[in-house]
Amino acid sequence: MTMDLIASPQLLFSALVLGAGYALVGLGLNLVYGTMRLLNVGHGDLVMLGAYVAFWCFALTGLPPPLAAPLAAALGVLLAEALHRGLLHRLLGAGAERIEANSLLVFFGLSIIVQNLAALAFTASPRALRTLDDVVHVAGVAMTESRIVILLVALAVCGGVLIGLRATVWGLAIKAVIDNGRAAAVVGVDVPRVRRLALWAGFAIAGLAGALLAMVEQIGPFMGFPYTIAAFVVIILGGLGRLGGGVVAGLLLGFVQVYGVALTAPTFSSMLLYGTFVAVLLLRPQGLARAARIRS
Amino acid sequence: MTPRAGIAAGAALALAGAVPWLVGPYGLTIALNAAMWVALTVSWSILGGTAAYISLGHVAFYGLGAYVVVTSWQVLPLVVAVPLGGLVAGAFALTIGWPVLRVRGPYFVILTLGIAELVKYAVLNVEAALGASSRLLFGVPDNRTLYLATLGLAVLAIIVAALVRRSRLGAGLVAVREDEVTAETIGVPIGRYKVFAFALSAVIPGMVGGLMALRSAYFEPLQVFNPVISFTIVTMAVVGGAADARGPILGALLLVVVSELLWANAPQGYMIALGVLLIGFVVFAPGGITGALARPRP
Amino acid sequence: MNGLVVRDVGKSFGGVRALEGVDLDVAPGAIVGLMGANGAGKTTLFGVIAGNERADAGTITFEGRRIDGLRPDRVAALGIARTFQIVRPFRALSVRDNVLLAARFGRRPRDDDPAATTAAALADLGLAEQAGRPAGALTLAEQKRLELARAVATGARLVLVDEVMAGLNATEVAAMLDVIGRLHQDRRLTLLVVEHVMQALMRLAQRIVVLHQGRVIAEGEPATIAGDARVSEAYLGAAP
Amino acid sequence: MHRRTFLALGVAGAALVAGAAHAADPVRIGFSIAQTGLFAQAAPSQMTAYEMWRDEVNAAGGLDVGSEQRAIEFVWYDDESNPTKAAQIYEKLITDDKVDLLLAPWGTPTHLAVAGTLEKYGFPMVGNTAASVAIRQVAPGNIWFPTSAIPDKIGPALAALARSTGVTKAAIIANVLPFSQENLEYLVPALGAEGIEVVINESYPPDIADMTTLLTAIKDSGADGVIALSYPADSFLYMGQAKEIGVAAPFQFLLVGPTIAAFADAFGPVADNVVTLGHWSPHQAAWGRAKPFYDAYVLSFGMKPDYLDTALAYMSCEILQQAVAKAGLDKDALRATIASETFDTINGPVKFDGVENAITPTAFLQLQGGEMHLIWPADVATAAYKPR
Repeated sequence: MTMDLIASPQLLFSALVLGAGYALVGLGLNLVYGTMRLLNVGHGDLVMLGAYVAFWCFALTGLPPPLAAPLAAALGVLLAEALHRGLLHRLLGAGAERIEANSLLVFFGLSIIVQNLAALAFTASPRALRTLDDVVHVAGVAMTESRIVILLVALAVCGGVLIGLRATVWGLAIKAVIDNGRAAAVVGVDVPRVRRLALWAGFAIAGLAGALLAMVEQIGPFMGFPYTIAAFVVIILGGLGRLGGGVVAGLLLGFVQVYGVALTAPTFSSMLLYGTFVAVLLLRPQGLARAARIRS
Repeated sequence: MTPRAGIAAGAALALAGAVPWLVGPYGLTIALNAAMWVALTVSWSILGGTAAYISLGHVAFYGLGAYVVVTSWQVLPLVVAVPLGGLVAGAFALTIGWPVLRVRGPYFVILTLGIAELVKYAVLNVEAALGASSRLLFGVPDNRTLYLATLGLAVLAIIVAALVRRSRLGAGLVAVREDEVTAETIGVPIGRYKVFAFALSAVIPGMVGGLMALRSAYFEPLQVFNPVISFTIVTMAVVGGAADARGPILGALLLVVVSELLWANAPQGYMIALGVLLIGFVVFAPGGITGALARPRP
Repeated sequence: MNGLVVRDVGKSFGGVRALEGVDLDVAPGAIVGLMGANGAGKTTLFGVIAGNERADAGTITFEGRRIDGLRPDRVAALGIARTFQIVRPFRALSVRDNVLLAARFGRRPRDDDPAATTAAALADLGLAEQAGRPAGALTLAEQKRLELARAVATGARLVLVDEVMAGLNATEVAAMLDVIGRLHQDRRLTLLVVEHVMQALMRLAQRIVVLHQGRVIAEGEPATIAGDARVSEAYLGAAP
Repeated sequence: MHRRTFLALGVAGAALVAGAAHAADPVRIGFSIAQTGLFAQAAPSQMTAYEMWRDEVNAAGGLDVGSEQRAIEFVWYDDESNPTKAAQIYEKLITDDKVDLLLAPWGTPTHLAVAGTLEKYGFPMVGNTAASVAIRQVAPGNIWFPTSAIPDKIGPALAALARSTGVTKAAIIANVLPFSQENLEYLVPALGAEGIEVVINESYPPDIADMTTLLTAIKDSGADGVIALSYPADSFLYMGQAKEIGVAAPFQFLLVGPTIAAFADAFGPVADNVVTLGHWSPHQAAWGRAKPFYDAYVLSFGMKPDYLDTALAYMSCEILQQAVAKAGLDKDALRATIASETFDTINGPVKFDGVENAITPTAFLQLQGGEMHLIWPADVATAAYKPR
């Protein structure tokens, strides 16, 4: 492809939209992993549920997805609380060395349940909605309104969470728990409450992401799995529990896919994604953020 | 092995070998599934159970073995192609093993998942580049032959896994599971051991993949590189209790039987029931079947 | 010189110099003490000798062979074992299996009767009665002895002993001193001992090396070191 | 607790299967469905056709088996989108459940996997949602494919259509999955034969997340025809991003996707005049059964049928129904009847030559004002082609 194309702001816009989506989905998972060491392989299914919330709100009442997003986030909080009361205290109590394998199993089970319940309730037929699909031209860049909304909301939420972590007491507490739960407890952080808050936030962000992505994706009960994989790739790449690192990694993957395709060929799109991930991990076994941490 | 256990194992093996003459054609397909999952899960446990390196990418080995057999179909006889599939899988594991096994914990889990996806897309691209868009396989062996071959691999996997557990290699891998730094400080060559075990745990899945590709007359890369296969292997091992030699066998057999019963009796809800079952396991038997069996001991 | 020879070893972590120009000799059969305030670089030096860390500069030889840059298992195979200041037992395994693993691996050529070696090491460290218990269930004093038992069972000729007396009460310290003394005599082990408990080190070591901020600042017999002004300054200066 | 859950689910499942039966001695028809896995999103388009057909037949007094009318009862299992599992299921349906008749599973690999089982037991089955040149390699006699969407025919027909609409420069983008690649193989030479220059020919993986580069290149290439050999997910991506970037080629073809109801929901007028693969439309007045089927479907399910898959699935039911009415349930008689008779379907008459449908032509649909019209070939067309 030509150099004109590489320099095109159109590409930049697409890379940002894609990357912001990855960053947002990854951020939710990172909060849950960082504070609790839970491998939530059902994360993408929360995205799916959020997308259905947006779809039904739109189909039944005409409520546009950006306005349904808070509802999807609220559903995420409800599910987080239900999970917390029903299962997590048992899982977290079972000894640290088993948490990762066992949480993998629990969330794999939950994922299967949620997907199939959704299929029973909504059928597996793909759904889609049409909203905000006008194209706006700014400085030679064509942008679909829905994609602008996704970009802005995703960046705002990611930025808000990162700033909130630095600027608020709860944020500092979450950072402390991510860094070292035991030490945080010693200095008086209410670790169970902080974890619960992080779980709420993580699930809410996933639901919200789903509501936004419903504007541009087919919606179906089994749409979540690719988001789960993408979210894990993002947070591992950024360094587990490193929320800022994850956001950077998400954006990076958006750029790798868009610009990588422009520099090579579309057929390498997926290989670029996973290739970057694998290469970075082999060079830096703890993800991108590790090196930055040692320097600081 | 005690004499009693030896007799029991011999009887179980004789019974398993006689299955094609005892059950109908449909029963045979279930037995084939069981043999396949036992072979895969036990192989996985050679590294995953002893050293607790949870590979979520074993489908890469399965898929590579399948791809070798499919691409060499009617060029190489199966007695060559299937072991070759195993060798290719093992060689691949050996090649990526050194760098990959420096990565630990959840990073390793997701790294292996990523590698399997990378291999899947690489094979898809190769297939597209070759213009090999639809591969049909004619004259595949019947299920009886496939079953006996897969059963052989399952038994081989069990023997290899048992030998590994008894060997210095197995002891070293257990040390790795407990504390990698201490392990190498007392003299365990952890790098070599992990890579060797990783390769060993890849060979039989490669051969199993080669055999399973023959169950369907039509080859599609998305099917043999489906990440759900990796998830299922890990699920079976954890349900059985991966740290114990019997765990992966019990986990695989239990899930094959239970999911078959649920599937046949509740077509709408069996996946949901399976999900409930998995969660129930973690809640009520966090150490897997073997962990639960061992618990009464003080 | 046939024992351990460390020459001009340096090591940095992300800009922080943990070791700089360290020279150290440990003669065969000797007990050498290594002293220094927290952060002086003692544990880093152990890590560099045992292969857990890679030195940035300098050479290390043991019995005439270069060992710097070797992996820990290669170093162990040549006859060097270490204990960890913060104990690292294989918690889920029994005490016996902990030691047995060390006996099965450890030095080369391989031990042809690891079970006997294990039994002897457990007996020497007074852990025979605990052999069947999971290592995670031992008291701290017992876990410190397990560290030593494992090191001994590797068949090492040189054992790097890292603060096995820290956190123990007076009786336990006395017992540990006895144990180490006996190990040295009966097994003719060479020992390099890091210890915070000064009294203990003075009694045990024939020679003492003092590290301060990654450098060797003093070296000599215990009595000489005890009177060295730089040493007391380094210690007192470092005290809060 | 597990036991109780298991029993409860078992009872629920049994009740579900039994719910449809109201005759004392129903005809049991077996099939597998891709309820979970890769094909799960596509399978409902087939299942709904089966359900509708069963309900219609039962409401009319049952299936005519030659001598009497008997209610239809389905026996089905989830094949998890796994062809091997599907083959296993058909083995079970035939030997264990001893069903009277079979309907098809979803997808090409699944059909091909099941073909061996049918052959082994000499059990006839009318297929539907399989589309590959590979189906011709299947031994004829027990399986038939009513589809006319076979890549070696699609390629030349599509090239001819493109030529007829005035395309001179074509840009091709293709998914790397088999159906797309098979089409690519036959399309490129056919375009050459029609004198159409291929200015872009790129393949992409099934989970491609962004097409900006591809579509910008297409826009800049001056191609007046875009042929996207796409699957549903990438058809959605194409449509959304082509609008954003402003791909203005008058001829735009998407292989699989636009026939799905959700596609029109997602794009509305944006997708107008997009051309796609399909040989059925409710607007073809010559096919008397077409419009009533469409109306009944919309009434039952509240959405439009998939013009390709739902139509094919329903056709396979019609063929089976008519064959059974003539030959009864005897396998040999049924086999001979399916192989030789002409059947009246929602897609007009169907007659098999070997495993293939010898009558229905390879055809193309165009979305015009939200309606799917046949635009090619001329003898079945329901509307004239419109440029975008």
